[in-house]
Amino acid sequence: MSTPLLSVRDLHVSFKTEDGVVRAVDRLSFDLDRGRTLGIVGESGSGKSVTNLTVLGLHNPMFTTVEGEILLDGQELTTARESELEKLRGNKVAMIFQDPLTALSPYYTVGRQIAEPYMKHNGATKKDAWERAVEMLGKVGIPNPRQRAKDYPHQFSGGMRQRAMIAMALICDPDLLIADEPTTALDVTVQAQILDLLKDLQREFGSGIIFITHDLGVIADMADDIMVMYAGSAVERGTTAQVLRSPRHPYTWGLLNSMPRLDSDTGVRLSPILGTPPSLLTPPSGCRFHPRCAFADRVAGAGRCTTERPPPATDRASACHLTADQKRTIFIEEIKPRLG
Amino acid sequence: MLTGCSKGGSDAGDNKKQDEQNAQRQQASIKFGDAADSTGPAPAVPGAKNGGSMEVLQRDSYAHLDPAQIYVNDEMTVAQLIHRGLTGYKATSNDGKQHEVVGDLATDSGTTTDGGKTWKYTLKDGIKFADGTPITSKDVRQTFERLFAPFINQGPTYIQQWLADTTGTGYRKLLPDGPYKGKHLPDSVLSTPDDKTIVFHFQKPHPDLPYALAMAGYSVVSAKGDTKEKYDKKPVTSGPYKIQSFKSGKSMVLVKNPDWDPKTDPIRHQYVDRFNITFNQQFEASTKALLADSGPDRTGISWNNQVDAGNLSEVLRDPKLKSRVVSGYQPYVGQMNINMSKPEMKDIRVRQAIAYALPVTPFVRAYGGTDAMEVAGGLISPTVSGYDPKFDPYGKKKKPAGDPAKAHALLKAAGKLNMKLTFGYINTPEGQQYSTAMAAGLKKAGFDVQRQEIPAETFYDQVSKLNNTYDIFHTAWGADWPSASTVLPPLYDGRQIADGAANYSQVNDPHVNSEIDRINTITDPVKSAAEWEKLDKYLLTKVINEVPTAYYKQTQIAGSKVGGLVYDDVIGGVDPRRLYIK
Amino acid sequence: MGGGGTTVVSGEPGPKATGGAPLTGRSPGQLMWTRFKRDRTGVISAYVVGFFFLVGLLAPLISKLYGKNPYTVYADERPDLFDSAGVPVHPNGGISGQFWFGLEPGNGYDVFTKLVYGIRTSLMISVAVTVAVVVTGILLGVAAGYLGGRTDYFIGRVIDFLLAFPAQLFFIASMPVVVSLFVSPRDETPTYVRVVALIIVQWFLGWMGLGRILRGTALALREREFIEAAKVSGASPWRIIRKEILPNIVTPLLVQATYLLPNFVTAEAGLSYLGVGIVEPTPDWGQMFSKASTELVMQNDITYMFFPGISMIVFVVAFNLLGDSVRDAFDPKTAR
Amino acid sequence: MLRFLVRRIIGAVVILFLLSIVTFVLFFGVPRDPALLMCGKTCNPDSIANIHHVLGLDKPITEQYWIFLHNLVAGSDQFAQGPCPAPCFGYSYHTNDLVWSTLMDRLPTTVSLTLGAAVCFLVVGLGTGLLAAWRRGTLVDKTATAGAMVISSLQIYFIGPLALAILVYQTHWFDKPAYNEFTGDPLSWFTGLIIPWVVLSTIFAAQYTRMARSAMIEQLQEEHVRTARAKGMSRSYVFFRYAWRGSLIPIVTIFGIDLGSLLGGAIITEYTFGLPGLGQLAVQSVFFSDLPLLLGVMLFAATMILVFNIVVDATYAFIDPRVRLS
Repeated sequence: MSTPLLSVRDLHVSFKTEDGVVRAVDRLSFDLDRGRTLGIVGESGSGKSVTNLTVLGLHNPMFTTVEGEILLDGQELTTARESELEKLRGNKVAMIFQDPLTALSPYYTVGRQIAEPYMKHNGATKKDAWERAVEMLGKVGIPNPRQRAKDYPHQFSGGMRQRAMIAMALICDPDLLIADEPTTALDVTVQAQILDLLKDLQREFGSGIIFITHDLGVIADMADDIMVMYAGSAVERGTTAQVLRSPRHPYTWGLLNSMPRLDSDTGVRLSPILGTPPSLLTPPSGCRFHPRCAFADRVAGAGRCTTERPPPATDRASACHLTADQKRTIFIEEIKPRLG
Repeated sequence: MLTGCSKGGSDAGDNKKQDEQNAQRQQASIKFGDAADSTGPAPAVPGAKNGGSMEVLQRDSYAHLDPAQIYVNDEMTVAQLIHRGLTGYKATSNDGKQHEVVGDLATDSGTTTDGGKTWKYTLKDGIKFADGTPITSKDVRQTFERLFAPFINQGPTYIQQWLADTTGTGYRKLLPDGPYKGKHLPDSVLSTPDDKTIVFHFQKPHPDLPYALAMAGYSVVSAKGDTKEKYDKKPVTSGPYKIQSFKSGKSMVLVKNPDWDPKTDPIRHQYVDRFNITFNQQFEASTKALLADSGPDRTGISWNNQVDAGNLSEVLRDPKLKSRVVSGYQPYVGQMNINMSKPEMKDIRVRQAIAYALPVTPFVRAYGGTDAMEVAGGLISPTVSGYDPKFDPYGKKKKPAGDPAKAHALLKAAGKLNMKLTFGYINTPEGQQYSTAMAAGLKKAGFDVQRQEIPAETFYDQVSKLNNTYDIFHTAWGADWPSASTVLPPLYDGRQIADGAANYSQVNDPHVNSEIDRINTITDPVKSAAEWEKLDKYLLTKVINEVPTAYYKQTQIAGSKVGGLVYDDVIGGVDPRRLYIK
Repeated sequence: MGGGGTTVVSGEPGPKATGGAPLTGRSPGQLMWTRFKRDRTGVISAYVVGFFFLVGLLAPLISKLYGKNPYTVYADERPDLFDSAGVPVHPNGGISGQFWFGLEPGNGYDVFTKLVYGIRTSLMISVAVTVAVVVTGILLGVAAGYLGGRTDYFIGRVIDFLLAFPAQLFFIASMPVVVSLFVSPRDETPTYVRVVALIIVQWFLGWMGLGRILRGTALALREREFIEAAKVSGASPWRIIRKEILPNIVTPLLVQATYLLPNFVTAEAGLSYLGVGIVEPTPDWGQMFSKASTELVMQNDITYMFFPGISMIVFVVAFNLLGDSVRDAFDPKTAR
Repeated sequence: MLRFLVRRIIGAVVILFLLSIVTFVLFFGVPRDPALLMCGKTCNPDSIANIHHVLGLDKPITEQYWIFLHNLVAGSDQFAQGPCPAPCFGYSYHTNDLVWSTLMDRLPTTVSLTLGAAVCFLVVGLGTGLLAAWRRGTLVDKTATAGAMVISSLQIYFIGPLALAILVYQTHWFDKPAYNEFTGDPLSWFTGLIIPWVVLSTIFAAQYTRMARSAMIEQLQEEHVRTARAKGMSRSYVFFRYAWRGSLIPIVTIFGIDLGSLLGGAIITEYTFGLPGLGQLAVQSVFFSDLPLLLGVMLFAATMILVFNIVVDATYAFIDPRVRLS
């Protein structure tokens, strides 16, 4: 077995703010192999986006502290110099953002914005880069790409903009593609098209994909593996089938429980569990999830959840004090029936 | 650290010696010259040389060049070089203090046989306008007739009033359209029997006509070249210099007028080839440039700019500058008018109280201290015949800040303590400053002072309205010629009281009126000066309708290569006619 | 039983300031207050600003304790302290134990009391203008935004028109006119006339910015559910404006007002500086600047300039910092 | 574009028309009679009535206004002082000069003052603002931000006289500011205006520093800027291309407003330094109740404001492709 494409080990990310230190990512580890897709699921503020910005080195070094390892193809990124990171970004690692309207600059043509990284990383001339951009636009399914490349983002529809974003991300044939909720802002039919496009392109380019979403429906369609994040940490990891069929963390159960029965209203963001996400400034003691957890009282040893932090999730071992048996029984007896 | 500390005091000295100097200054009375005095050329200025061009730094551009519209100092100064009148002042000493009135275009200062009712003037030979045409009695007739036209509204009105025998602007009825619609003044008023002779016929004696004719406002206008309103920007000149170019607000160039014949002119010289006048030079700028004395500024001068208040004390006290600096009095006297038409002011004790209470220091202070203003005693300025330096009726020279105790007692005796006193003040920074301090002084004496601002540019029109609401207000009056006949009669003749007239205090005292009539008929200017001085004292001790505040002074500076620098008392500034380049 | 609960629409954090309907038990006002109290710069600024207002308010008391008033002409009372042009003869503008801030060149007023009273005059005028502008801004802005249609169009055009005015020039041109509307013939033009004129003139061209902002706010609020609900339930427009709209514009209003007030202070001082505002002997900040710009002062007594100058800088800086803090307290997302 | 311009110009003309009416009416509220001004030393009711007639002030106000409008558009030969070609504001009551040529005379002073200062404050202000944004959070940023905060709270009527007092009156290092024509003597043009430029641009520079910094910081938080970084563009490239481009809109807007109102007369600056520009002319025209001049200056100043409004809006189209002018 070769080294994984991306390997994150014991990552801690914290921000200094006026109100104190925010622990945005805590004890996070995961791997991603080439050609595979890792889905990261979690609520807003669970640290999924921060993790990926850190991979790209796009955090603000003035206010952010990063500890741990991020290895891309064996290269350590947390300590890499800015110039080295610049060479990687858009080249080896590319990113697709959630809202294609705000993620594209309104002041430059779509073609130019797509061509820029190609010029930068491949030293191509303006003309060559433009040709390549047009080609990429065609590849992501924009009709009449030579004409449309000259358009500005506001002249594109939402789906076309996301296609353009994808074209921009893939123009340098990246090894790793990070897609941060790429379909959330789109309507359902367009969403399906974009997902198909991503899958096709992954097949063609062979990239590893990190797919961030809070939509379990989407992730079921896209991901090979799933990591569920809560309050900056991974609470459960496994293959897509494992996590969706036999989830082992109360939080995952909550997520599944709140999924719409019919694949209709997937565009709506769901906050599946009672209560509000915890403040990362002053996180709850013990298990971060315990204030919202309906099963904390079943854990052996009274109040363990409020005092002791469960170990981070490893392969199929979720970050919960419930025993493996309890997890299985509760899921089968209490959760599954309600999923229908 | 230079910002935090200021040294204190403005270096303005207090000239205690002033009175002594003034005592020595026996204002020689002016005589009317005969044909011999009036014959050109003018006596040469010692050491004068021909040639060169002089830089003249002026603050205000000339708004008027038409003689009939000229009544302000700057324009009157330049008029000395470009315009000529029937008479003019000839300096009989080289210090600018002694003068006589002589014939300029006329052969003498005028002859009268009936005590000043009829005056006859004869034009010299060889006098020409700058366009080469000879000056005839026709031009003189045009000069006076056009004064009656409606568009002439800025200049002096003495002679018009004398001719029409009216006061105010009633004179316009004599010839409503001027000479422009074919009508002329009848021979009974102004006759020009031949090309050389002009005769003025007045109803009443006007022994001052030679003085009046010397005013720039009565300089000759070309009949042929009279372009009415447009004459104001492009006049036909007659003096030793003509206008080569004039850019309003920017610059003016004067060059020699070849048609001017020195033999016809007993007053003027033509030493300098060219005057380059630049406008918009503020006092500080011109002073600084002339002090620096480098480049073209070495031949630089300003005819009308004073040394600015900031540099004044330094300039006056630097012995090295002595030869480049001249100082003198302007013809103005500041005075606080007491509005005699107000019932509250009828009580002489109230007026006395005002006179004693009024601090004059605020006025002196506001205009730059004792270098620029001198506490006044009487109403007659040091430049006018009849000035008495010892006269000080209210003790202002000893107690310039007023005598509130004495005033308070007077007011109490009159039973008018806390009476309302409306003080109309001119709305300038200086006016605001001195009026507030004056009001504070008057308040101490027991007056309830109400200050009322009056916009600066209409100040005189407001206070000269008969039904104005002000009890007191400060004005300044300058003699039009160096005789108190242009001070006391216009200001204090009770029969002159009218809207817009200069009898601001609306004083109507029978004795004053009859004395004015009497002195006005005295044809000997020396004798009349003494009589005017007596009337001045009567007004200030018996009538008390005015409180004199200050005599205006000024100091001027020139570059080191400017010769013939003299402060002329009649012009009230540097005499431009005597200048030359060293 | 299970961990599932009802789904709550998250994302946009709900109506931001829904009047007195707090979600967490603390009203937006209280939240703002807590945030503000934590902001040290803001608190210090507030104290400084408060100090100025206190000085203005207590000016008569202060000068009574100090034993002088700003109207005494010391140049005539104490001629030994001045030369004939009215410049204090002692260095540093005549500062002494008796005259803490020295004496004013010219008539020799006491600078300390003059400054204290000057602050009083300037602040009084500016507060009045601010109040007038706020009231006008509310009336016209909310009317335009809420009523829409023709009213909105008309008010919008009026705002456009007034914004094209060369404001300062207009102030100068109209001050004498407005003053003349009040003048009584026999008495001194009372200070209040000039004060009122300054207020009117500045108000006339001062309300448009605020009006526009409030129009925008009202326009946005009009489309919101709770207003719709109020409309459906048959509330009168006046009631809706009073009960629903007004409480919701307090935030932009307070923020804008803190920015406006120092602007009015400096604008008023500018007019007095140009000689069309408050004139001698009424003490006024701007009038002191006008005095400070005379040649007499620039040449001889530079010390004098610093008293109005420094005090105004401190005031304006403090007020602007306060404005920033107020804004941040209401809207913590904005970048500093 | 053309339609946009035409529409905006028509709008501007309407506003100017209304403004001229307001000024006209305002002037007739002035408690001063321009005739008194022209009347000279020997004034009385007759001569005042006469001047009223000559100036046409005895006609009803509506007729006077109509004459004013007519002259403005078509010019007039009716003036005693001489012909008055369009745009004819008549002749000044005070100086008897043609108002239009007086305006054009004074314009170079104001333009020199404004443009010189604008160059200074744009370079210094934007430079400092960009630097502060680039080094956000550092000591440089904090110093620049605090300094700009204090300096932007300064007033010309304080630092102007202060600069004069120190540089001119106390140390005599500089001459009193004055306007000299550039074509006549470029050096004295420069030295004469240096103090006003510095004083005027100091305050503006501080304001532009604040503005540029906050605009840049706002832009740098935009998602498209993050996208650009994510595709490997360098920090400086993103800063100067992406963020700067977005910051231009607020900067251009404020700059247009500032330039327009300054070109109509930098009143306090010109007054403080005694520069004979439009601002000083405006003050004079008010103090002398010089209606033709006042109207001229007022309309000129308003025109400047309106023209720069249009220019700013037109500039948006170049900066931001989303804006279409119609």
